[in-house]
Amino acid sequence: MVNNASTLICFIPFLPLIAFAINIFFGKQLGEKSAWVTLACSTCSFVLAMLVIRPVLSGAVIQVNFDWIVFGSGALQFGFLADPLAAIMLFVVTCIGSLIVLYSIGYMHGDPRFSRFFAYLGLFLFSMLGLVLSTNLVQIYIFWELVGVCSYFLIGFWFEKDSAANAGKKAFITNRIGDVGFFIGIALLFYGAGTVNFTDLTHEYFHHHHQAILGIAGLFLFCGAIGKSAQFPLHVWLPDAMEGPTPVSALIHAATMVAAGVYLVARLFPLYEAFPHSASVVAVIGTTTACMGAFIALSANDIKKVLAYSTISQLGYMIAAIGIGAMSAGMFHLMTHAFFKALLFLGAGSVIHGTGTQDMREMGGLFKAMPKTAWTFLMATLAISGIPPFAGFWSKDEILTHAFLHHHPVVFGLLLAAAFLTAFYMFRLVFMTFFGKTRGHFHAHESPAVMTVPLMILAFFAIAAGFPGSPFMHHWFQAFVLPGEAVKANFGLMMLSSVVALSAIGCAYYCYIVKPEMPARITQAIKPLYQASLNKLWFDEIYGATVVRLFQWLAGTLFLFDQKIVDGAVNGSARVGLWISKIKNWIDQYIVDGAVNLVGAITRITSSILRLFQTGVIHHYLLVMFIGILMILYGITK
Amino acid sequence: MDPIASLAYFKPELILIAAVFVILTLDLAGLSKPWLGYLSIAALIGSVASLSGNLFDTHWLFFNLMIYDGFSVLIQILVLFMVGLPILATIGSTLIHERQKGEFYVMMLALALLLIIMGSTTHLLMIFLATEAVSLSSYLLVGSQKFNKKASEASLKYLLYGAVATAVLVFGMSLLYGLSGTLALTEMPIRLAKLGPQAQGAVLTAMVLMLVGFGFKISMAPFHMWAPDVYEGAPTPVAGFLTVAPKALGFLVLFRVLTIAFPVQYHEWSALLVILSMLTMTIGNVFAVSQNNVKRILAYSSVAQAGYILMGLAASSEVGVYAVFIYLITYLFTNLGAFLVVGIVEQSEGSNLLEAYQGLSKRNPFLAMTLTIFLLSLAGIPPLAGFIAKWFVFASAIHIGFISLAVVAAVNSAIAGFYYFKIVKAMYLSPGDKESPIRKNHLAFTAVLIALAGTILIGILPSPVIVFVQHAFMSFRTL
Amino acid sequence: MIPLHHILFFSSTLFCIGLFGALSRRHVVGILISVEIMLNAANVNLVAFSRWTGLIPVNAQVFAIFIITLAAAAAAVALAIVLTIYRNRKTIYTNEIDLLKW
Amino acid sequence: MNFPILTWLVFLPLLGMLAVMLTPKQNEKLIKQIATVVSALLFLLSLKVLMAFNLHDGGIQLAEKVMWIPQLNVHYYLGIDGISLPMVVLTALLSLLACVASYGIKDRVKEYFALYLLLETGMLGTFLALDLFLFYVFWEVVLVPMYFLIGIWGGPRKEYAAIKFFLYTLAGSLFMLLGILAIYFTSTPQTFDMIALRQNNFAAGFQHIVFLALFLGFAIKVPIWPFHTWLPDAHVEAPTPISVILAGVLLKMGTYGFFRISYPILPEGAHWFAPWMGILAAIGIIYGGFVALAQTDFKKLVAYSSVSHMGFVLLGLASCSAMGMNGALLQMFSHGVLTGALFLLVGALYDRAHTRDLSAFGGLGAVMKVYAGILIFVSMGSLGLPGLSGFVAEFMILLGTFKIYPVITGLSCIGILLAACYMLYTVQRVLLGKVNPKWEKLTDMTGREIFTLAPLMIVTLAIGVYPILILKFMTPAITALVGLLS
Repeated sequence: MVNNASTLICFIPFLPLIAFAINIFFGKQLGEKSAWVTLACSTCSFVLAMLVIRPVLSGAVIQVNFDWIVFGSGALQFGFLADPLAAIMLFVVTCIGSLIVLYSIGYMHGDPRFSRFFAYLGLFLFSMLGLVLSTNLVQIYIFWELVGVCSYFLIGFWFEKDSAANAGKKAFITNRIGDVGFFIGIALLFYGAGTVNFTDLTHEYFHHHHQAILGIAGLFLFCGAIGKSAQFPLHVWLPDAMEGPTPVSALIHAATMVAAGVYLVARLFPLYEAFPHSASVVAVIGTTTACMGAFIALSANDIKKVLAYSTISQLGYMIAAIGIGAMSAGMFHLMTHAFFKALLFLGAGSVIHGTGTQDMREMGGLFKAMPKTAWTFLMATLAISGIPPFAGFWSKDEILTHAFLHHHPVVFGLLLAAAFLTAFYMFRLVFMTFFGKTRGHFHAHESPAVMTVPLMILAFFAIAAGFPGSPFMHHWFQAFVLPGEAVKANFGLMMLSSVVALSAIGCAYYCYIVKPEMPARITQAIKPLYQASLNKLWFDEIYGATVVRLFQWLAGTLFLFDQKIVDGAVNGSARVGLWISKIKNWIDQYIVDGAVNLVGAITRITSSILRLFQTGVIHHYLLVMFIGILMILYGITK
Repeated sequence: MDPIASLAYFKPELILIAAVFVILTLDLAGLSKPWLGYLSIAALIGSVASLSGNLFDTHWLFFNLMIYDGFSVLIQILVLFMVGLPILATIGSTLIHERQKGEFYVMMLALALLLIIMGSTTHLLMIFLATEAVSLSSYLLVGSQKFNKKASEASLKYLLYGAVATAVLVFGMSLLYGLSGTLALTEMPIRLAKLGPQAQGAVLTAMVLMLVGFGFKISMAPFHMWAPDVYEGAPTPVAGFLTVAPKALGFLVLFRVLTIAFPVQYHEWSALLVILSMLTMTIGNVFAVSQNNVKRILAYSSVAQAGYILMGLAASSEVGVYAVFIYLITYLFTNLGAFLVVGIVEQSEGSNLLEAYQGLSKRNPFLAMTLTIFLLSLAGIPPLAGFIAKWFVFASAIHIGFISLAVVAAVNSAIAGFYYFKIVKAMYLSPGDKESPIRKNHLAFTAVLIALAGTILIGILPSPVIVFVQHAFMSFRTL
Repeated sequence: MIPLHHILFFSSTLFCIGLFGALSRRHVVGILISVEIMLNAANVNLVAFSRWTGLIPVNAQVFAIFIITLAAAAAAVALAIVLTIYRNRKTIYTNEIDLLKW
Repeated sequence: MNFPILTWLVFLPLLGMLAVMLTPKQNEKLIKQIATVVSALLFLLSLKVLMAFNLHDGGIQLAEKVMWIPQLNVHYYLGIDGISLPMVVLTALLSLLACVASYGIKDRVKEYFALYLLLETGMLGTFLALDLFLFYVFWEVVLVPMYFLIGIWGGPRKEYAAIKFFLYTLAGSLFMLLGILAIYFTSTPQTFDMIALRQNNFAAGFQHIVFLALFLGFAIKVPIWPFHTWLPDAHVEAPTPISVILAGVLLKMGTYGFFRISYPILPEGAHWFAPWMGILAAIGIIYGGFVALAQTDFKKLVAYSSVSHMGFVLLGLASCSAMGMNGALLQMFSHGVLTGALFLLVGALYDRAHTRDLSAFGGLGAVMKVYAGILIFVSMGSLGLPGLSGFVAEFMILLGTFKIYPVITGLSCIGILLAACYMLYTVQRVLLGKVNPKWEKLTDMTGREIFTLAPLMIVTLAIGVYPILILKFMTPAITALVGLLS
């Protein structure tokens, strides 16, 4: 069984790659049939993944290896590793991936680059599966970059739009910033620990090797996660990434790729466990992100932007969970979040598909027009808000419980506040979109079955995915991920979080259904706060002003994207950046180059001056000869 | 060896002497000019062919007034090319007036004879006689185009400068004679050694005064100022000849004088030559940069080349000696070849300015390519002869530890690349206004081909040349 | 007998006069005459030294004669060239003969 | 030894050149055929060498040694090892592709291909020579055809670019010549044999000075900051195939010199100067990246990116570690392939639009679909996307160097970031956004162009996915070299 699985495991990532190859080379001939190629491949991957997961469930660890780089006496091995962590991700990625491919058939119908889209999806699934199955940090880094580039392609899929092209570039480059740190972390670990294999980096290992350098390595490695999982302060790319087609947002920027950062931190959990200081940094970043995301989501009016900030916030939850030591809870939340957030995005996609707008202020009252979408959307919203017995409740509660029980009061408090905000803005979204009166001018219609069927399947998971980790199943999930971890259910806390969520829903109901004029009054009352939220805490602007100075030209271009909302001061600094870069170019042309040209020029000028000494008059020549003789005689006899 | 026995080793010279008279007579008798040219070349080949026996034995001839050693053999062979190639190129050329060609051949043959004698003597009197005679003939050759303003001016300058330089040389010789009491170089070291330290100043003064005379011959700075004017003004075949022949012999004589007569003063003259070498190459190269007359560029380049050769002389180690002679040999083919091409272009275009060379690559690809190869060789690009030469001079400087000299030479070589490529640029890169192909002159082309063959062959297979110089040096050392 | 250093002083003076003349004269023939003076300085030296230090005195005296002879030859060549110059340029002042320069 | 394959490799192009020169000027088709056949044969020969290569031998293989100038102890000594093999294959490959890409040359075809073939001889000779004298000869032989190829067939400022290239390199190589001579005279017995010279333990002070002299020669060729200013001019002005050769092969000659001469013969000097090389490398990487970012000329951008990428090679060299040096060698290969491809792409665009001004383009992704795909692929390779060769090389370099110079390496990582910035910015300016109506009529890639690019893409992908393909050839030789260094 295990041998069999170790053969099968190799096929899982490569099936989508085949789909990519077929679509990229024969996409033109295939037309819209190309979608089915990708769908078939991803479904096969899903089936294979299930076959591989089965032995893992019974405690086996499946691994295959081969040499990838050799140097001097050493070698770097690559391979595939399926252990509990990987198994969860494998399930999530193949399952959601297949559903979203199916959904996309409807969503992308009629797009001129239809086959290209499914090619990219195949490439992404390949990269993502390679990432989750990685055996070591180097391999994960490689696939890490590959998913990044897929994300770049897919964000900029409608590249004729400048905003899409810019968003893709912004995503890639922001991620690269994190990746530089990630790389340094790998290098530090490579030389500090002598290995980058996950199977070697165990709890026991760090118990015996407790050098400070490894702790620092942990911090640098976390940089990668910050970039990829859109954590503070590198979260700015994710909202912009919503320029991509909605299925992409669902798959890459909600369910799977952005979770890779969490997955990485979970993978390195032994490291953070051994270095509490590094872990506390992780926790702080996670908590900050969770609150910040939720805060900004409050005021967003673009349906996808709300979800994007919500994703940021939820990822912060997961990161914070691992930071405070609740790795299994973090992974649990990752899984449940993947399902309900994918559902939310797909639902939002369905709404956009049906209405043609993304602005919530133009929506309203869609419940009747799009009942399937609305119902599934509502379930996902309940899940994310943490209403029992939906999936999100169990996982979120698990994190809060851990924070409370392990004496992280600040984290607990902040996460609880974030939970309140989450429920509030999610129901604000639901109320503004599906309830009340239609404010825009369109004729909404329900989406076709290829789109609604995935919604329903995901809705099922949004309810059911929480049970494996619930007390009803004796926290089976947690035991599977991290055997030996004692998990206790705390009913008091469960009550508390439910109450918080329900009260948030109540507030939202009051503000957006009962007294629709309330929000305007509130924003008037707390204008600075509202402005802060509306302007996303001015992150883009601050980066515009600082990163410009650091990365000169780069920021100047990033900046053009945000032209609408910038003021003159920032514009000025962008110009400074341009100037610096021009000066550098100038230095190259006139100073470095000039120095050499100067040598040439001096030679030429000297030559043209000196040649005048050749007067053509013979007694001048003789005089030179005479002086020469005298000087030589003087020199030689001295 | 007494004169009668000496004659056995004097055959080449005798053949040349006979040829001079025969050709002069035939010219008067009205034989057609081309035939005179062929005869001259035949005489030159005959003179080299008459070399026999073990070439590298050393003999003293004519009561020790002359020496027959490897270097003199080397010179005899070189003279064949130095004199033969310009003659060959002149036969069909209009650069020398047809009426004057007879005299020209005779003068060249006489010069060949004088050069050989200059190269095979270690006696002050003979040195003086040969040097002065070579100079006088050269003045006449330069001025032979008597209706050409530039040529006559060049010859006048050459004459006046040469006369003063010779006077200084002779004065130096007289002082040296006074100090040593002998005119034979070989006896000098012993005699000079007896003088004691207080006379060293006088010895050095004599040496420096002689250096002026030879410095004039080899166009060493600061005694080079005549060179650009004369080379520019002289008829091109003559200019080519002047840049290689008197210079080569000047170096040989200077080498003989310094190493035979002044081995004790090695440190002084070596240090002096290092400085003069740097000065010479720098002046030559820097002045050449802003020129736009190809002949004048080559003239300054030949000044610079003298600087490189001086590097070998300054080192004067075994490698240094090889460097000097290998440089001279390769330089002979390369520089002469360049001047021959310049002559062909001048004959067709009537100008030596860079503009005349624009578009040459289209008008006559062969000429453009050969001139490029000669220039590349002058710049020291492998696998051409000039590279081997440059290799040796650099090697001699590095070997003896003259690092600064080597560095200066390296920088200079880079500067030189600039002006050589000015000509290349004109030929290949700049479009020319004329499209008409340049008329072929088979004899001149043959001469160019010979020079080209020498340039390439020595570059690829330098061994025979090195071996020859090695043997010459061995026979010289057994002195 | 006249001591050697007197003669040396004389010849050196002669040489310097010649050199000065060669440097200062503008007339070609003047320069040529100055060169002759320099050569004669060398001749004086040779003859004088042959009396005092020469191993084989006659060598130097022969040398002197050769110098005189070659000086004559040189003068012949020089005058020929001066004639062509005059024919071409109508001047024999060196400062006016500067077609070739720079 | 019965079949002197390396000699054929070096002199086959020379025979081709003679054949071209004997062909009448008007018969351009035949001339192109000769050049192509010769280049193709050359590539096949290089593959044959690849087959004959013994993977487990870190030393010299297939050596051919004949006395050339006995008086100087100069040998005609050719041989190949794991360091030169990738370079030879790269040279042969790029020569063939650039030859095909040269079909577009209209003017003075005969001269072009004659010089081109001479250039091939020079390049292969440089990589195969194991005698310092011979090495120098081939090194200089490369210069001359390059001068003409840039100077005659180049862009508007070709004359300036050509002479600048020539003088820079000439000046550098003259100092290299001095260094070679110093090595020769100091060695016992006096020899130019690069392999035998490894046995000499030169005095430390001597090694330092000579290393500097050689460094100057190689640095200008690479080019290492601040000797790089000839490069943008030469690359921009040169015709496309020549840019390919220039960036793909000629720059590698410089770093190859470190591998072949400086490091094994002067290990002490290498250790002494390595930190400075590291610093220069970091400056080059960052500087090149920033300047590339500021460019609006596509070709100039690629040229400056070369400065940055070659900085990585230097960084790997500076590490003196097995992984870093392996990476450096791999980067040489990878950069050759990728930059070659980039120049071909720039050329393809220029042929159609007659401008290289990046700000003039936009939206070509919708017009030239195949071109867009290839450009994105190559850009990704150039910015170090995993799965393509550039990443493996840069990864190995940075990882290998990190242990020795953590700060320098950390700073150099900015270079990776910058690469992403300027490559993506370029892709955006060319391919993305709205179509400029001016370019709506542009045709997509022709079969010939795809033929020249496809092999490069395949190679870069193959190495990126499975680097052992090429590393297995390099590793034994690098291990031996590192052994000499310690």
